[in-house]
Amino acid sequence: MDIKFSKEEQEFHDEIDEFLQRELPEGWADKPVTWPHDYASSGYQEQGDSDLAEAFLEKVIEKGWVKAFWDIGAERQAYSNMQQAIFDERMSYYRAPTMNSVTTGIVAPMLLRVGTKEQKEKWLPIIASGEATFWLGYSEPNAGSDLGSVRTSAVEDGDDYILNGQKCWSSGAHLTDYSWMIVRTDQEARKHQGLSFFIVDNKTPGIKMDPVINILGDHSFNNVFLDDVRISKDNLIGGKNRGFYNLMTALDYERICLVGIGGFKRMFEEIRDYVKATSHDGRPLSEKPSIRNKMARIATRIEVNYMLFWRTAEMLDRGEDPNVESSILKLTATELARDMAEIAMEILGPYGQITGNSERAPIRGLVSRGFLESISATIGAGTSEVMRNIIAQRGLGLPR
Amino acid sequence: MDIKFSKEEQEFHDEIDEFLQRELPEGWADKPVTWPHDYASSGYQEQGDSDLAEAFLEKVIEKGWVKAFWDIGAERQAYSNMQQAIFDERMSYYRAPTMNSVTTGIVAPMLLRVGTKEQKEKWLPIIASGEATFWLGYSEPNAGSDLGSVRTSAVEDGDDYILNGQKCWSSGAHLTDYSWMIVRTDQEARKHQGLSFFIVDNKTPGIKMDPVINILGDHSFNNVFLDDVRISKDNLIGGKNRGFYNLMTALDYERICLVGIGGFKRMFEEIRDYVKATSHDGRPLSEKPSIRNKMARIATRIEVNYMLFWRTAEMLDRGEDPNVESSILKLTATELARDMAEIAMEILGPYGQITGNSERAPIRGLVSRGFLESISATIGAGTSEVMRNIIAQRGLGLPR
Amino acid sequence: MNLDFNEQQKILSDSAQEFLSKECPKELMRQRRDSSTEFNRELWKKMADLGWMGVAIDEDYGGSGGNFSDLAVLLEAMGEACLPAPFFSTAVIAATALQFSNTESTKTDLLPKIADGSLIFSYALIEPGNSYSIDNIKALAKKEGQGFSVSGTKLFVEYAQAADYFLTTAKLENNELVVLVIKADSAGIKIDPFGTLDFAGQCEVRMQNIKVPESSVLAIGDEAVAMLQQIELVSAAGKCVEILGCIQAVLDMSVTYVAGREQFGQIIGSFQSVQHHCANMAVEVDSTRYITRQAVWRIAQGLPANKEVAMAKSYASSAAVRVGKLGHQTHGAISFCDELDMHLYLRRAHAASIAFGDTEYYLEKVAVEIGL
Amino acid sequence: MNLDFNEQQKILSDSAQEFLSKECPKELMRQRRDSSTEFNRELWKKMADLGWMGVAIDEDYGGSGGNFSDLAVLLEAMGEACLPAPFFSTAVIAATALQFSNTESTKTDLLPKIADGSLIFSYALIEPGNSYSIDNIKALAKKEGQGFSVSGTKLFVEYAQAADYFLTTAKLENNELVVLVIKADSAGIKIDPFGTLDFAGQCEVRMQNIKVPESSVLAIGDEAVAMLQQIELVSAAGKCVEILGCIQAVLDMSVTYVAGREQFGQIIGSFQSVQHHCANMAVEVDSTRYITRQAVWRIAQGLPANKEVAMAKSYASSAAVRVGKLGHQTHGAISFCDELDMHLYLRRAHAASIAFGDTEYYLEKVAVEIGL
Repeated sequence: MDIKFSKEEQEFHDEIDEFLQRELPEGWADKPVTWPHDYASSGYQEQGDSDLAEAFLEKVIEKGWVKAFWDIGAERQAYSNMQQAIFDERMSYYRAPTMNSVTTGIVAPMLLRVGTKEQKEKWLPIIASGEATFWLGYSEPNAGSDLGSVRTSAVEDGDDYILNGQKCWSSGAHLTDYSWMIVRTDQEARKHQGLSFFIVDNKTPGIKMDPVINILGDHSFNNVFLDDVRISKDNLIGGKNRGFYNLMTALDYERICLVGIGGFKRMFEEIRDYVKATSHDGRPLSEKPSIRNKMARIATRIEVNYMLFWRTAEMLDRGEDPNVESSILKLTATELARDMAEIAMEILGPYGQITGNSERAPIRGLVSRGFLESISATIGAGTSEVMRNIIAQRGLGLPR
Repeated sequence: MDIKFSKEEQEFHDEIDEFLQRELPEGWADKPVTWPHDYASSGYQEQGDSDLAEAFLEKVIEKGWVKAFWDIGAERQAYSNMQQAIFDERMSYYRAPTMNSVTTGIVAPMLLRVGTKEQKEKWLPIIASGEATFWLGYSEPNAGSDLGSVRTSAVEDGDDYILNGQKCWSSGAHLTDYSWMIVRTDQEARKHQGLSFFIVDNKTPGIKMDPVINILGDHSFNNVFLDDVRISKDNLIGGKNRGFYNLMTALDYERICLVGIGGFKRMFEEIRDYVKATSHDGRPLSEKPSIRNKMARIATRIEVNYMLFWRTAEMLDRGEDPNVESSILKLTATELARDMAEIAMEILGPYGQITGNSERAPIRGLVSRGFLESISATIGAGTSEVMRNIIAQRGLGLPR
Repeated sequence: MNLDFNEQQKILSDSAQEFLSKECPKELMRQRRDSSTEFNRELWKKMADLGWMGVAIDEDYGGSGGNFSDLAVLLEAMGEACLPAPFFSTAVIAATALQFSNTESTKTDLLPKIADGSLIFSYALIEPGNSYSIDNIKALAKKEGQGFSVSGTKLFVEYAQAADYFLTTAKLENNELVVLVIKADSAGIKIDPFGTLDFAGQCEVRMQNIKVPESSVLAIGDEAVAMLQQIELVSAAGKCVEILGCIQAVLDMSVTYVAGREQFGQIIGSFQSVQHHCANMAVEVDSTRYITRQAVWRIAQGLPANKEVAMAKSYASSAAVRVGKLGHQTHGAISFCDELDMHLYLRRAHAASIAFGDTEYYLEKVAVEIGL
Repeated sequence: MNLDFNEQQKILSDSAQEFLSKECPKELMRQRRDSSTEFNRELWKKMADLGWMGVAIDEDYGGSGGNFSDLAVLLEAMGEACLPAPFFSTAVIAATALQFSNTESTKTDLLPKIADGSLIFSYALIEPGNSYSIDNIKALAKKEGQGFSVSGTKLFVEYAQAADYFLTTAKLENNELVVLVIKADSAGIKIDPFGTLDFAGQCEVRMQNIKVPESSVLAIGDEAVAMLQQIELVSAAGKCVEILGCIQAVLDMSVTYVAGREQFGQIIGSFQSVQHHCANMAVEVDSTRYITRQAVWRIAQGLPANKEVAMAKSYASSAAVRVGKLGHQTHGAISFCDELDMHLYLRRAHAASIAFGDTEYYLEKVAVEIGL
């Protein structure tokens, strides 16, 4: 037992921290951002921000951090999962612009794990350079929680596959370059056994994207229609009809990489500073016992989630499969995201309802935004109910 | 809409109230009692109490209140369900000794509803006089939540039935005279279709009762074994193989008659008086914001349960079937019983753990007792999970 | 005892639901989001023609002389329909204040115009840094000639940009509280809308030396305090009813959805976790319904209702968010899309849950009422 | 970073679990219920032979010089086994106090006897009307000759009737706090047992003019305060570990039961509501495990641990009751019978949850630690 960073980990942590303090644009963390662990991100509000973010990311790429996470020659990770976790924690704490986390947190490690040598050599460098970003082509109108019911079909045609079907809830599809898509390659096989993964270029003829506006009024989702989309067999990743098996691993990665654990701490600190600085009815909010109690509960749950976060990294480094543990993390972190928003709303009283486009909005309207955004947390990437099923069935061995 | 007692109801209420204040033994409500809505009652602790209770009940019977609930000649209820509810509320508020509520609240109305004229004439008078008291012969080792799986068999033999099998969790069987028992009269029929109700005298040869000690150390449950128990066909109630159908109605009655709604108010008032009179660390408990908040939440939920309680009485008086509504009442009241105990324990801190056999025990140890007793509340007479199933399936029409 | 609507209320309820389901599509809420300055005046006119604004106004002042229970029937239907219109501020708050007042000339002037739908009222009661308490009011009403000069800043003023009048509070120079009505087009009024979750177009209203006649004052001193207490009582109960309408709609939508949607080869409404979510919603809705009806009925009967309202509002306010969120959870991803109406209910239910006092505010009132 | 037991701790954990599963049947708890004056001294002897009492005592004082992490391994196994013995008061609390003290003669005298199992300690820290705070202590230690005369009343004294010594607190006449050890057989001590949920034989201990030598004083003034803070820190973390053992056992029992029991023609463990209860228990157990390990590890390393312990104890204390109750609910009626062990765990977990500060007490400490 050694519940602190090793010397090497601490140095890595400090290096990132110093880099972020130095390189992030002035006041970056105070720009309106999204609530921790939401699935509602929709790019930057202002063009200027987007440019700043790109300039910053150039520096991250230059630093070699993105590329360094995998050692392409040796076909393995170059940094430990703990180091990646430390990187994610610091980046999310500073609300730094990140490489698309679907790309670096799911697609890259999946390629590393199940891609061919050629596929790794083709995709990993352009992922590392930021040239290739991805969206997840999982959900369909009749395949939400039940991804075994995916119907989008891929039919062999010479050296190609022809794809037809529809994907939905496609977060950020319009902001990225490629899809990491699961489709049905065997129509005859039993439901879970005929699926495969493809990398699909958004620009391929036959692809049409319709925006879907979320409850915040933002365009984050898309309906994506595939009409005779022709894809080279080289883009089939991880073996034909091995898709559902690979999906299980990809979902583990997803549950870990989307946590953004540092964001919880940052958001909490902002709320804490606000209740210290603000009085209602002539009394500092921070002196109200009910508020002290609520804040302490949230702080404690954040700490619990930190521990559960480090645990999954440790397991990965030991070569273990954190299937259940990542589900526990996903469940607790997303429930916390919701509860933190609700509790912050309770603390702010009538002021909580003011949205970010007003000067009167506490903490730049983040709390009212979070109240809505956090709804997506316990639904996206597997509902809390599905997480509990996994914990009970795979973790505790109860019958399906 | 008229959310107060009618003139007639108010007079009835006041008459009971005055009677109770006059006739109850001095300090009766301060004797150690059980937690609201528990299923752990195990008779009186001291013989003296038991005698006082019997003397008091004589007066209730003299008053005609028990008998008056049904008009045997007219084969109908003599008092409205609202009046019965008022009676129950006052009796439970004063923690008055009651006629066994299984007998007056379930068996009597069931006889009135599905008994023959002869059966009514035979049983109702001796129920009214207190000579016949009943226990519920429902659960079996493999039929708990799933009462359709009852296996105890009744086989015709001339004018009799021969019963064989086992009943369990038989609350108070050792304290009463008869069983209101559901058994299987058709071995061939589908699970729910071969059941029937019998009245079974505890003294019938072939009946053996083994005590089961509950977690409070009390003898409240029994295992009852039936070995070639011969029962007259006259004791079959409500039609052969109509048992499961009748059970549904009997369960509705049970959910309503076991609430003891007044007990919640009484218990709450005792806790309230205690927090007003007691200081910890030099400060009255009643001044602590967290305690004020918790007490207010409990008071509000008690009020909600009162409303839900009156509602079921109203529905019965309108001739409606409060199947879902009684399940809602049972669910909310028993969850409240648990939460009130847990919250009271939180309020009392280290003092909450002291049990009733010590002078240091707050409120005569009722809270620590309730902490354990209330465990039975959300399990007995249908678990909270079964209640939610009923509400969803029968109330909202969702598929089984 | 009778917990249910009487025949007349049933008819009113049915007709209100029918009218609003036809005349008040959810697009009206989305229009408010996109432009919060105006609301649908046509619908307002039709509601006025139905006599809704005057339901609880005395016949002497142009109303139909019903009581608060009747008004509550409408508010429940409006909650269920997510009506975006200044009905609450006009027909509940302003009507309550004016009927409570002794300033006869103003009553005779304004109440009939409320009843016939020709006047829109808003209310401006909360000041920056304050919440629900009426202590610490900083707005000042200085005696000036026959009238007053009023200055101050108020927040959370709904439909301010559409209102003809504001009902507001101020302190006199002798520190007595006053409640007054102020014309929205008075010189010196500045209105800044700020965005809120419920699209109600809430505004910050700054008043600088607004000249008002003496007749604008509806109540002074103890009477003003009593009036504000009555407004709070009635408004809190009214908001409970609105919440009830909202969460009933959320439950209905959810049950319909889960009974139709399939996943894993099964109707999702057959999954026990989904059923239990729905059952929990149903319990909350029923609980809110009856605890609210008791509060409403007591107000309508003129009986003391502080405890009952405090219990109702503390319960309903927390049920509002619990049910709203459960509605989203049972719907899954589709509930995160603007196209589904679910979020409109959550927005409305949340706004109602904090209006005129949130859960904690009323729990403390309950604590006092139960003798703590 | 490494969140798991090291090799040596794994071996200790396995052997402790094995030993206790054999030597500590639940009947010992039921014996305590029926007679709370004594406990199983044979088992105590065996534990002492295994060196358990001295695990965290310096080698100089007869222990094996391990740290608090090692001791915690044992406490977890004891929680899992519901061990009814004064191990916590002796090997955790008294050993901590003595090792913290500078009263060398008393250390040299008592620590080796704790380590070899020949002394039983209890602690007497709470006074009537007080809870966890060390303010308001009323017991008085008057200077008398070379020693002190101690009077006062203490509550919640576990295993008082079996103890050789009490660790207790008093005020000097100059109002300074002292921590002292008092022989249980001193003249003037009166012990009244009262029943508590956990069958720990907690007692009220009244001291009237107990004569104690100067060497009984382990700490005075600021040092006494510091010692009590250290005791609270260590004990709170230790109780978290005990809770962890308890709730792990509750989860294991529940999963085994629901995987075997049939109702409605199905294994009840296949019902989603039962599965979700179990999943929620598993989440609580894991959460408690890691937040607790962090606190324990920091204490073992001598690092500042106030925040980590406050977080762990506030979390574990509420998880204790939540998991305990879920264990009962998943078992149904059988869990309400004495014959099932479930209630023993609830009793133990609850006692641990309030010992040395309950959820609210530690949440306020967390609030201070996070800068509020």
